[in-house]
Amino acid sequence: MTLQQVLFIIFGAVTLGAALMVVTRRNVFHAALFLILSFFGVAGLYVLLEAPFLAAVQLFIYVGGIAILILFAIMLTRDMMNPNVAGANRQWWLAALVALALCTVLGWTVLNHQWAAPAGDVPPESIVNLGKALVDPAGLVLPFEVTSILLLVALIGAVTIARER
Amino acid sequence: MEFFNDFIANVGPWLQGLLEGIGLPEVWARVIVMGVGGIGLALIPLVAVIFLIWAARKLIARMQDRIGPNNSGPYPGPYALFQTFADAIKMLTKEDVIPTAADRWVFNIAPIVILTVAVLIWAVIPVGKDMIGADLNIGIFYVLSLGSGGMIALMMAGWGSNNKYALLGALRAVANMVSYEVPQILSVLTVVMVAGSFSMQEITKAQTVPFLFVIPVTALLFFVSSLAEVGRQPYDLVEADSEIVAGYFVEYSGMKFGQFYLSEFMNNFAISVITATLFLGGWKGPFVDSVPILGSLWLLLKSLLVFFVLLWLWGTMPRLRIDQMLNFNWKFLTPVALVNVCVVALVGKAVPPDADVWLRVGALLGANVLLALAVLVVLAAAGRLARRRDETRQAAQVEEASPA
Amino acid sequence: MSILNLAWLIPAFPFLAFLAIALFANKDNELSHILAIIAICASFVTAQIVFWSAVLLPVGGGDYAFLSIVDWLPTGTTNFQASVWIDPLTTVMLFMVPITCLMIFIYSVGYMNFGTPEQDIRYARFFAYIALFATGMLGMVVSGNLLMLFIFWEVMGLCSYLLIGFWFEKNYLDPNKITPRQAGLKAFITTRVGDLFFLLGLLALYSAAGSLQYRDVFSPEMLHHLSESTIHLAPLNLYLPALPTIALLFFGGTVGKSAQVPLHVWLPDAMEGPTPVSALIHAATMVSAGVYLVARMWPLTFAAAGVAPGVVLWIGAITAAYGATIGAFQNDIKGVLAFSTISQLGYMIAALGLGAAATSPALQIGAYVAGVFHLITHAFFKALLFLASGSVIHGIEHGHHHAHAHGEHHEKEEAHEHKEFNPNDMKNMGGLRKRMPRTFWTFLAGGLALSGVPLITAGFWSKDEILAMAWDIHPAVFWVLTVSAGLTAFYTARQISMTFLGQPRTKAAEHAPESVPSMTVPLIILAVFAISLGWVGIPDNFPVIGPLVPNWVHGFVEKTIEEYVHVEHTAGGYLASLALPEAGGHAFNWAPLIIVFCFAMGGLGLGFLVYWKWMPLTRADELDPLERGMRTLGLGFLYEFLRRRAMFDELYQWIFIQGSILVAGAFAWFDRTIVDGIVNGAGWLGRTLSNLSYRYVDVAIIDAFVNLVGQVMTVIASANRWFDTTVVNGAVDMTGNATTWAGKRLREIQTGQVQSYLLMAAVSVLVLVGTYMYIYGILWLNR
Amino acid sequence: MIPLEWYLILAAVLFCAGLYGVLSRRNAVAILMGVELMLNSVNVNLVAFWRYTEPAAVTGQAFALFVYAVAAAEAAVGLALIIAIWRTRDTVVLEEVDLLKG
Repeated sequence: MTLQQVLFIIFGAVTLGAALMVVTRRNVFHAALFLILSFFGVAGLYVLLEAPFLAAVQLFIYVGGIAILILFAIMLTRDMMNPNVAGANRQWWLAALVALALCTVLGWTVLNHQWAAPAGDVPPESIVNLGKALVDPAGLVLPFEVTSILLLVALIGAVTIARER
Repeated sequence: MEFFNDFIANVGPWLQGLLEGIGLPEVWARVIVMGVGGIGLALIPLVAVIFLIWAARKLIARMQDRIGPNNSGPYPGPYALFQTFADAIKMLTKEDVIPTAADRWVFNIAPIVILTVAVLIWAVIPVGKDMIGADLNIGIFYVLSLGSGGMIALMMAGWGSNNKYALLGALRAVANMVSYEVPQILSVLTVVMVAGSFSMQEITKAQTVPFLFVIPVTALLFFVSSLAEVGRQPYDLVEADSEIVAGYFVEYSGMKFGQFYLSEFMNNFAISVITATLFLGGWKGPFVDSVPILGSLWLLLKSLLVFFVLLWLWGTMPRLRIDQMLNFNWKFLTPVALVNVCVVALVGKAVPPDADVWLRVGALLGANVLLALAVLVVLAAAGRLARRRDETRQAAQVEEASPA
Repeated sequence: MSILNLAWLIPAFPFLAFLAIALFANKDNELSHILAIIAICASFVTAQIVFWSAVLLPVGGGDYAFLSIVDWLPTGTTNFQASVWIDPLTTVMLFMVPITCLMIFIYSVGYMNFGTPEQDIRYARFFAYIALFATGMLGMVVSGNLLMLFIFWEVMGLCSYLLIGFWFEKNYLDPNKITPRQAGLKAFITTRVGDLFFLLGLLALYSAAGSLQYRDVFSPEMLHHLSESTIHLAPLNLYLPALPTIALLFFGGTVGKSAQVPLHVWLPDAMEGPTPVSALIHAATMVSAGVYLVARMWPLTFAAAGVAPGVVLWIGAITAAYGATIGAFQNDIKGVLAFSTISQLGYMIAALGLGAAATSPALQIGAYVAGVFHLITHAFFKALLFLASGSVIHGIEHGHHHAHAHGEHHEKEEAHEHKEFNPNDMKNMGGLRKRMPRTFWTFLAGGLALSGVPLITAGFWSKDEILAMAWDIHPAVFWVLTVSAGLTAFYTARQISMTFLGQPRTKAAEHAPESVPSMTVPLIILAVFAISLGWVGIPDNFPVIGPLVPNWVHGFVEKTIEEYVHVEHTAGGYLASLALPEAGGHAFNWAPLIIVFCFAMGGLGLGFLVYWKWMPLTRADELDPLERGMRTLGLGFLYEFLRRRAMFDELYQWIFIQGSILVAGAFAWFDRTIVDGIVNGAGWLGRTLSNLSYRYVDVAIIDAFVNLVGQVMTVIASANRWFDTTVVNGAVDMTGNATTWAGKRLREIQTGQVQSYLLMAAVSVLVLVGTYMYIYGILWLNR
Repeated sequence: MIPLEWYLILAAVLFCAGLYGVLSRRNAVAILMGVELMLNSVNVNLVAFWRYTEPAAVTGQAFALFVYAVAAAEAAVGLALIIAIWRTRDTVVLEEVDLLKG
C-alpha cells in the first residue's frame, strides 16, 4: 500500500461519495456543491495520473465555469428548491436497477480482462507536446478549430435561447 | 553561515535527515517534512496580513488626512502595532450567530473554503531562488484555477445565509469575478507567451528585465483585473455597504466574519505578490546569487510596493456602479487584452526568444507602447463621439422644452 | 464528353426550384409557380435533347448504354460512385416523365388558383413539393446505380406523404370517410412496407455482388455469379439462393410503390390530395417508378427464372383483375380512375413477368417491350383522365357555389345539401358534355385509350401487344387479362356516361362552367399524345398498316435487354428468331386480337347502353343500375363487398391495428399488475390488520346475531343484483370497455417524457451488451 | 503503482451514478449534473488509458480537453434551455415538460 494508493483511495472515496450525494440529495443546491466536491476529487485523480494540466483545467472549466453556471441557474430558478417536490421520479427504482446492472457488467468486463502494465513514464515536456499538437497542422489543429467553432455556436445559441423576450 | 544563506531551502533536507536519524521510515519522514513545510508556508500570509492590516489602516488614515491608530489613545502596543491582535481576540470571543433560516452546513463551510483557497495560492509562489512550496510546471495556471474555488465560496456564503442582500452580493461578486477573469487570463497568457512557461519559477527567471518594462500594457491589464477579482476599490461593490449592507457576508459575525476579512486581505496581498512575481522580477535583485535568502526580502519589498499602490487606490477611488464595471470590462479591458495577446504573439514570433535579449525587449516594449497609444486614440475618438451625441440630445430636449 | 452528360442536370433543375421556393420565394405565389414551371421546362428541354441524341446517336441508342460515373462518398477503402445511366429504357422514360410533369405543373397553376378554398395558403409550398416530387422521379430515372435510385425513390415517398396530406386541416362530417391526414399516413406507411423489402434487397445485392452500379450488377458475368451464390440468414441458419431472393425483395418494393395487391390499399385514398397530385402520383411519377424498377430489375428476375417470374406474373394479373372489378363499383370519379390505374399497373407488371417467364427470346423481348410501352402510353392517358376529372370536379364545385350564390334553395335545404354535397360523386353529375365540352372531348379520348379502342388509340396498341404475348406465353393469364380488359371498357363507359352524358342531376351540374385555359390546354396536349403515341409501336406484322409504320418502340427498347436474352439462349436460336421476317418473332395471330376486340367493344357498348340509353340515372339519390340489378339477383352483399374495395382496409384494420393495440394493452396490463400490485398489497395488508383487531374484539360477538338476519336478506338481494349486473350489463359493457381499456393502457406507454424513453434506451442497450458479452464475451476477454 | 483496474472501476461506478441521476431526477438541472458526472467518468477513463498505455502520446489529454469543450458547450446550452423552459412553463420538473407526448 504505497502513498499513492492511499491518496487514490482518498480521492476516489471523495469523488464517488460526492457523486452519490449529487444524485440522491433532494436539495439541488447541495447537490451542486457535492458535484463540485466530486470535481475536485477527479482533479486529484488527474494529479495522481501525472496530468496536472488536466487537473487545473478540470478546476478551471468545471468548477470555475460549469459549476458556477449551474449555481446561477439554480438561483435564477428558485422554485426547484421547493421542499415538497419529490427529488426522484416514479421510475427511480428501475433506474437504480439499470445503473446497478450496468455497473456490474462494466466491472465484470474490467476485472476479467488482462490490462497492460504501465508503459513507461510521462515525458517531462508532455504539456509542451500537447500544446504543439493542438496547433500542428499535421496534428490536432482541425478538431481544435472545430471545437472552438462549437463553443462559439454554443455561446450564441445559449444567449439567444435564454434571452428575455 | 552557508546554511543560513539559503535557510528556507536547506531546512527541509536537514529536518528530513533529523527524522530519519531518530529512525522514522523514509516515507513518514517525508510526510512530516511536507506537513511542516506546508504549515510554514501557510503561516507566511497569515502572519503578514496581521501587519498589513495595521499598515493599511495607518496609510489610508494618512491619505484621508486622519491620524489612524497610534500611540495615544486606547490602541495597544507601540504605534498601535498590536491593534489587529486585539481585534482578532475580540472576534474570537464574540458570540457566533447563525441565522435560523440559514442553510447551516453551507453557511458554516463557506468561510473555511474561502480561507483555504486564499492559503492554497501560496503553494506556488517562489519566495526565492529554489525556495518554493511546489514548483508546478503549471504554476500560474494553478493560481488562476484556484480563483474559481473562491467564487464557489462566495456563492455558498450568499446562498447559505438565506438573505436577499447576501444572495445579491454573492451574485454580483461572482458576476464581477467571472467577467474580469477574462482579461486577467488573457494578460497572464501574454506573460506566459513571453516567458515561455507556466511555472512561476521559470517566469521569474525569464525576467532579465522586469516584464513591467517589457509589456507594460499587460501589467496594467493584469493589475486592474486582479483588483476586480479581489473586489478592492474601485471594484468593491462586493460589500457595497451603502447598497447591499455588506454583501455576501452580511450575516456573518465573530470569527467567521474574521475569516472573510482575513481572506480578503490575504487575497490582496497575494495579488500584490503575484504582480510582483510576474512583472517586477519576483525575488530577483542584487546579491541574490551569493545570498539566496535575500530573494525573499526583495520579493517582500516589491510586493509591498504593489500593495501600497493598491492601498493608494483604496484610499482615493470612489466606487463604480455594477453596470459601469461590466461595461468597462467587456467593452474596454477584454478587447484591449485580446489585441494585446495578438500583438505580443506576433512580435514574439517576429523576434524569437533566442534573439538578442535587448532587441526582443525593445521590440515588445515598442509594440506595447504603440498599442497603448492606439488605444488612447480610439478612446479619445469614442469619447468625442459620445460627447457630441449628448450635446445633440440635450439640444433636442431644449428644443422640446422651449415651446412648452 | 458526350452530350448525354446533360442527363446530370435533368433532376437538378426542379431541385433548385424546390430550394428557391422553399427558402426565398415562399411568400410570393406568382414567383413560386413561375419558378417551378421554368425549372420543369428546363428539365423538359434537357430531357428532349438527351432523348433525341440517345435515339439518333449510336451511344445509348442501344449499341451500348451511356454511363457517366463520378466518385461520390468514400465507403471505407473504395469510393461509392454516383452515376448516370442512359439506356433505351431510361430514354423512353425521359420522354414521358418530363412532359407529363410539365403538363401537370401548368394545370396546377389553374387548379390551385381556381375554386379551392385553400388557394391563398400554402400555394407556394404546393409548388415546392411537386418540384421536389419531379426531382425524385427524374433523378430515379437517370440514376445509374441502385443506391441513388433508392434515395430518389424515398424522396418520392416523402413527397407523396406531404402532398396527399396537403390539405391536412380538412375534416369530414362522415367519420368513416378517410381524411387527407390519414390518407397521407396510410400511403407513407404502406409504401414503407414495400420499401423495407427494397432496402433488404439492396443490402442483399450489395453483400452478394459488392456493387450497386447497373454496369456491374447487370453484367452477364455478375448474373452468372449471383445465380450460383447463396445468401446466408445467420439467425435462422438458412441458405437462400441469391438471385430469386434479391429479385423478389426488389419486387416487394414495387408492390408497395406501384400499388399491387396486397399493398394497393393506399392508392385509392391518395385521391384525398389535390387532383394534380393524383395525376402526378398515378401517371407520371410514383406508380411508374415501381414498374420502372421491375423493368430495371428485369435481367435479375429473368436470370432467376423459376418462381420469381411466376410471382411477378401472377401478382400483376391478379392486380389487373382486382382493379378492373372494383373499379366498376365505385361512384367517386377519381376512385374509378384510381382502380383503373391499379389494374393497368397490373397489366404492365404482368407483361414484364410474362417476358421473364417466356421461353423464346422473341416472346421475352416482345412482352418486355409491351410492358414498357404500356407504361409510357398509360402515363399519358391516365394523366389526361385525372386532370380532366379534376377539371370536372372543379366545375361541379363552382356550379355548387354558383347555384348557392343564386340562393335557389331555402336556408335549411341549402345547409342540408351543403353538408351532404360531394363534388367527387358521379351521381351528382351528368350532362356535363354541354357545360364543359373541351373537358368532355379530352376525357373521351383518354377513356377510349384506356379501354383500348382499336387502331386509333394508344392504349390499344400497347395493351393489345401485351395480350398477344400473353396468348402465346401463358393462356390462363391471357384470359384473366382479357376479362379485365372487358371490365375496364365497361367502367370507362359507365364513368363517361354518368359524368358527361344524360341529364344534369344536380343544380351544381347545371351550373358547372368550363375550366380556365391553363387547365384545358394541357388536357388537349395530353389528348393528342393519348391518341397518337400508339402509332410508334405498331407491330410490324400487324396486317395492312404494320409494314407502313416501323415498330420503332420495339426496335429501340429491345436493345435494353437483348444481351441478357442473348446470354440465356444460344446465339443461333436468338438470331434465327430475329431473322424471321416478322421482328415480333412469331407469325401474326388473329385469335387474341379478335377475342380482345370483342371483350373491349362488348364492355364499352354494354356500359354505354346501360348507363346512357337504357336506364340512365335521373336523380342523384337514385340507385345505380348495377346495384339495382345485383340486389334484384340477391347479390346485394357482393355489391357491398366490392364497393368497399373487397374489404381490404377492414381486414388490415382488424389484423394489424387491433392486433397491435391488444399486444400493447397486454404489456401495459402486465406492467400495472406488477408495479401497483406491490403497493396495493401493502396497503391492503395494513387495512386488513386494523380491521381484524376491531372486528374480532366486540363487533363479531355482539352484532353477530343482529347481522345474521340482515345477512340472509342481503344475500338473496345481492344474488339477484349479481345476475342483473353481471349477465345483463356485463354483456353490454364488455365490448365497449375492452376497447377503451386497451386504448388507455396504450396511451400510458407514451408518456412523452424524455427520461422514460431514455430509460427504455438504457435498458435495451444493457440487454444488447449483455447478450453480446454472453455470446462473444468469453472469446474477447481471453484474447 | 496504482493498478489500472482501480481507475476503470472508479470510472464505471461514477458513470453509473451519473446515469442513475439522469434517469431518476425530476429536476432538469439535476439531470444536467448527472450528465456532467458521466462526462467526468469518461475523462477519467481517457486519461487513465493515456497514462497506462501511451504516456508519450498527446492524444489522451487532447481528447480529454475536447470533452471539456463539449461539456462546457452542453452545459451552457442546456442551462439556457432550462431557463427558457422555466420562463415559459414556470417549472423545471421534467415530468411536467412532456411536449413529446403524442
